[in-house]
Amino acid sequence: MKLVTIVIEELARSTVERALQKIGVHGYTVFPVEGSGAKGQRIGDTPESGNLQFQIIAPEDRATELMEHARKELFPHFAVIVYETDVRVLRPEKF
Amino acid sequence: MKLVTIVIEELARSTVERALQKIGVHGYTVFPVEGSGAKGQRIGDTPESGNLQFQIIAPEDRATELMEHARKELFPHFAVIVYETDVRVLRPEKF
Amino acid sequence: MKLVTIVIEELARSTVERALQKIGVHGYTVFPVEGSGAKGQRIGDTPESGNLQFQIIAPEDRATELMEHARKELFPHFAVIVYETDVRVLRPEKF
Amino acid sequence: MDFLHAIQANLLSPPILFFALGVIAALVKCDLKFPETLYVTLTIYLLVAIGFKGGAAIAEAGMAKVWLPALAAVLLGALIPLWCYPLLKKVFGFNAADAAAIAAHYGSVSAVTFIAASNYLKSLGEPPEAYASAFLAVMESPAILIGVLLGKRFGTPGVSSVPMREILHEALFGRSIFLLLGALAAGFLAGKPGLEATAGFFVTPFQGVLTLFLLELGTVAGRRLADIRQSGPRLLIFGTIMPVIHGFIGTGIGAACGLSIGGTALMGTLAASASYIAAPAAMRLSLPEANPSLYLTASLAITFPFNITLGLPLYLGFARWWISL
Amino acid sequence: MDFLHAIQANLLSPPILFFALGVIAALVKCDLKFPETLYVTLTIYLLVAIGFKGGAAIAEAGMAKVWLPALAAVLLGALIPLWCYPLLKKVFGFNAADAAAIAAHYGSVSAVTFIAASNYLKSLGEPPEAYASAFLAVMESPAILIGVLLGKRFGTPGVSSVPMREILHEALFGRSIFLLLGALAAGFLAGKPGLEATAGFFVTPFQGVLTLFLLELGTVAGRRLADIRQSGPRLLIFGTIMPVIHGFIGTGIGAACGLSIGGTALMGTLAASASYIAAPAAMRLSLPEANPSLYLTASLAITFPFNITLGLPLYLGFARWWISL
Amino acid sequence: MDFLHAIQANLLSPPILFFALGVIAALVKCDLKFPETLYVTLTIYLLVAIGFKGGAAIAEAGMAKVWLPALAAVLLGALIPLWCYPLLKKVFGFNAADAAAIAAHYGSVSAVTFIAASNYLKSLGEPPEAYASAFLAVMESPAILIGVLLGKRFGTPGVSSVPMREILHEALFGRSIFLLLGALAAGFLAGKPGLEATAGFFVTPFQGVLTLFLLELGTVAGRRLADIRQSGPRLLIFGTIMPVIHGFIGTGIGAACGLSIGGTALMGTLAASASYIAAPAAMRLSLPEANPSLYLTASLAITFPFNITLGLPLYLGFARWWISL
Ligand SMILES: Nc1ncnc2c1ncn2[C@@H]1O[C@H](COP(=O)(O)O)[C@@H](O)[C@H]1O
Ligand SMILES: Nc1ncnc2c1ncn2[C@@H]1O[C@H](COP(=O)(O)O)[C@@H](O)[C@H]1O
Ligand SMILES: Nc1ncnc2c1ncn2[C@@H]1O[C@H](COP(=O)(O)O)[C@@H](O)[C@H]1O
Ligand code: NA
Ligand code: NA
Ligand code: NA
Repeated sequence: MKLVTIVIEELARSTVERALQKIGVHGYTVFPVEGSGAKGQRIGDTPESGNLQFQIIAPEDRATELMEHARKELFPHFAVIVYETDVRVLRPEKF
Repeated sequence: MKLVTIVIEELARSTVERALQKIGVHGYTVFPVEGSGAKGQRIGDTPESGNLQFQIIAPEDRATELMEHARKELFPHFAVIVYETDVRVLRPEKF
Repeated sequence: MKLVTIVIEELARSTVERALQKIGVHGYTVFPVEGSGAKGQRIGDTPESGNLQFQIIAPEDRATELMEHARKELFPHFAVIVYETDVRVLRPEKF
Repeated sequence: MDFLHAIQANLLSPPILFFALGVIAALVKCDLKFPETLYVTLTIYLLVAIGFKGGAAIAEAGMAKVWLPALAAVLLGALIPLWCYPLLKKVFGFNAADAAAIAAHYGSVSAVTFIAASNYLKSLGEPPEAYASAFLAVMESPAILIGVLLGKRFGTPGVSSVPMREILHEALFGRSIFLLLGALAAGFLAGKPGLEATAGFFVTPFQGVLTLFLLELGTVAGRRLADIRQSGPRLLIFGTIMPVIHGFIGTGIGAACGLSIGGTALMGTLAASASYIAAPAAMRLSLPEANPSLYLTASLAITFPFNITLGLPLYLGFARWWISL
Repeated sequence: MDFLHAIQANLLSPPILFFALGVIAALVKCDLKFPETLYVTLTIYLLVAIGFKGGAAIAEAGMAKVWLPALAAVLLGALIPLWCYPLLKKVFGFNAADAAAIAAHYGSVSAVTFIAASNYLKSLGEPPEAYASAFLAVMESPAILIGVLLGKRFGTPGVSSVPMREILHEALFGRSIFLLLGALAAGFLAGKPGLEATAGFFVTPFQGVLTLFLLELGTVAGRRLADIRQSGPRLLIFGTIMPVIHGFIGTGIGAACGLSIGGTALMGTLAASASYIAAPAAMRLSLPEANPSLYLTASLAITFPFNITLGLPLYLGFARWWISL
Repeated sequence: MDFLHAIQANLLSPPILFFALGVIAALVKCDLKFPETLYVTLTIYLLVAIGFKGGAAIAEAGMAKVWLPALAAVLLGALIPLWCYPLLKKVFGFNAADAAAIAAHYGSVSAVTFIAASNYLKSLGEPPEAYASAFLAVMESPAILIGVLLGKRFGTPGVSSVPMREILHEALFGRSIFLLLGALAAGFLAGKPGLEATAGFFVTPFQGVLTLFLLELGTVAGRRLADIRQSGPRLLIFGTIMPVIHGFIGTGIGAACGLSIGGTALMGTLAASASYIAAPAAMRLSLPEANPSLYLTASLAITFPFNITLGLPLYLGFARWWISL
């Protein structure tokens, strides 16, 4: 099982949520973060400079699909990074 | 060394903390998150719909024990997921 | 590629940021957490008892350097833990 | 005629209008999300303000006037779950844990409903006794304890053994109960001079803060409206009929204790209201096997809106009737 | 002479002083970070308060007086992007998406600029019509819609296809627009008694809250000052010249609609102001190919400070001139 | 007799009652956790309000009256660490870093203690000079700088070399110092009209907000009470004796500067108070080798409660005695 992490600007929230729905991912966890990267600092003093971290657990194939989608739809327009970790979940049938 | 992550509803906080204490886990990190899953959306507009992410670093055996406990005591009643990742820690004797 | 996680007291924020800059790490993600450990509970009721989680993605050598630096400069004075995870990133050239 | 006018006056008051606005925001999926911090902060403010003012009022009025209706309130709160529980189980078909949890919510009380009722009654020239928040304060815990005992006694045994000590602690020192009782005590000790010194914060902006909070609570309730459909008509029926019955009984008791029309209506409102802060937290700890979406939907998405719109004028009508007897 | 005095009175008012303090905090890198929650909360408060008071004022004045200038405001908001877009593209050399996004920001409006202007005008004895927040409320959306249409029509096709339904939803039900329009409606229904009941919260502390908010906004703007240098002089020129032109046109229209001097100056201020809450959120969703640091820097770090310091006295001057014609 | 009455008046004031309530909440482990955001927000509000009012008062009174006691305050703040440091090291047995850090805290000041003292003195009919917040503002930094220098000079060398530039920056532009000085300057520029325009926010609810904040601070202090036991009796002794000594010296200096009884008592309170916002942040950055639980426990869990309960009446007594000389 894979854990896909997406760190992305807050105003892209509904864009990401739409993408998740399209791919058929219904479970995810998300929380506000601050960050710094190639596109500058995201200090979160206003929603416009806010940052979110999405965490999605999914089987390998769906995780790959999600990352491909992110590469195509999110990378061109948003301050975003995406990475993947191996995890062992309880109740794998749930994901 | 293992990192056990538990995402669970906010009102279960003291229940989880009691469980950690019982198993003998004294170190953990926790923060509020939002989430979506089989039991619906947890948007955190009130404590009742809030969500927490616990992160616990522990040696393999204790991590397994913790996950077993979660399976038995938390899964039946709460909106919760549990997963495990391999980590390399500095000062392993600390955990 | 490695994901280095540092959980450390909030008042050490500028100390960590200075360290990251010195080592040449420009990208990181950070968010407030609560925690419990050998140095007591960090409940975050005030900035003095607040806790931060830094997450830094970096190539293996820089990750090692960062962890060495943490061991020398942060461990003696602060309530802090540091650990490392393997991750697969999109656009590895970015990090 | 008079009743319709009373309803209209209520529906056009700022708190109710903003509650409606919040519900609409949720229904049209406006991204109006209030931070949880704001929710917690406004709750603290409202509880502290109402408790503090109530305590100062008790100091003015003297315990002699307060103890009888307060005792009646305690008893009423403790008794309500005893008839709600069998009703929920036998007539409405809920299982033991769910029935016990819902019963606890309806025996306990809602501070915001209480505040809305006080405002409403004042605006119609029927101000309740100023020390009435004492009734609110003492009515929160008893039903929660009774509910937990019912659930433990009749529910599936062996499940999740939370020590009784912790359950008691939650029921007696839960956030909202502690704040209310503590502020009441502080108000009692500080008395009128203390209240005057802080009136610019606890009194002047109070109604407006309530209005803002109801906007937020409207979004919260609105998001849970969809759950009503899922949980079927039985919640809807229970959540609108029981308040009326409890309101009728509560006003009867208020009148019997010699309260004013406003105080009597307020006692009825307390009986009719269902907790949505203290009780959910206590139930999730003590009766985790009960389904939280049932009791939250019932108290927050059904009974709360019902009470603050139609309920308040109704309970005022009941109060007038009982006192006219 | 009079103009210099008007500028000075403005610069020494608490909101402007605290805005400057916030900018300084950012420049000296003081670790004065306001929590995002506080920013969101203060925004909600200001929008609700201004909307509610405006709605109550409309109920007083009657729609007959309001509709004409409100209609003019809508048209003005919708038209501004139509000349800003070609200008930004041809003269200032921005690409289609960026030009459309910036144009939308300048056609839309800034609630905080509006509030600062109202305070300023009142303090100089030229109070605008109390129902003027209606103009603010109706002027937020039109330009956003026009801007998105321009960007979609002339921008690179095929990129990120957000359904039109969602774009409309964001433009019409975005947080700030919904709050403003909703509070306006609530104020209209609640009327003067509703306003009086909540004045201790929506009126008494209003100016002070604005002052605190401007401290925060100063830190936000101050942190973005460095971006001005990066984006070159063209943003600086656009962001200070266009407000003056729009202010001149807006005051002309205000005068033509028969508004008072204060109301006319306020209409000019609205035209001159650029949105920094509703428009950025809508653009990031609908035109993600546009560079957000351009429009945020322009509206927040250039036009906003310009308007609240030099702009306000200027637009008052314009208003006096038009009305004296 | 008079002294007992003064203590009682203080203990029954709303801020102190709510502080006690907060301590109780922590002791009975009530889950009353205030969000950190609320703590930060209330701190900002209190600092800005006190600074702004003080600045307006200086504008009224003129610098001629302010400079002498302000200068005395600066010197007092800078000198206190110079005798605390050897005392802490030699008599109380702390190591160099800890001694320097604690000394810095006691030379610096606590804004909330200052506010509580002002309220208390006003309520007893001994209002301090309105411009006294200037003393508060200038007294925060000096001791912090001296403390850091002491720690660097006598502490273990080679450890964690934070550039001196950053240390200075933190001591001079730390959040609380910047807010206080900045608001003071803004108040000075805005003057009385500026204060009047914002009084509904900065004055009317002030005492009530302080009361709420002390509830929160009570929970914070209460949670640290357990640390007192761990750190042994020496902290308890230092944290209750030194305030009395500093209060005595401070009132002497206030009287020598010709301040009123209220102003003199306030100067004593400032000397007696220990910082718990600015100093901890600066020390954690500049002297990370010092143990934070020592200085936080001393200033927040020992000296703060001591000062606001028993200290205030005591320093008022000192002030009366010095002035009667
Ligand atoms: N090396 C990194 N490690 C961790 N997080 C990063 C890193 N680089 C970027 N980020 C996060 O991703 C966001 C967008 O990155 P960027 O597009 O590079 O500005 C930043 O605001 C950070 O939160
Ligand atoms: N696939 C997933 N990936 C990440 N987090 C999840 C996933 N599924 C559930 N969660 C989190 O776990 C919580 C409880 O899940 P559930 O019991 O399925 O509703 C949710 O509110 C999410 O925060
Ligand atoms: N075993 C653990 N698992 C996860 N987080 C931990 C653990 N131990 C400590 N921490 C975190 O690291 C911080 C500092 O730890 P300590 O120095 O042990 O007090 C704590 O406040 C926790 O947030
Ligand atoms: Na009830
Ligand atoms: Na405009
Ligand atoms: Na001091």
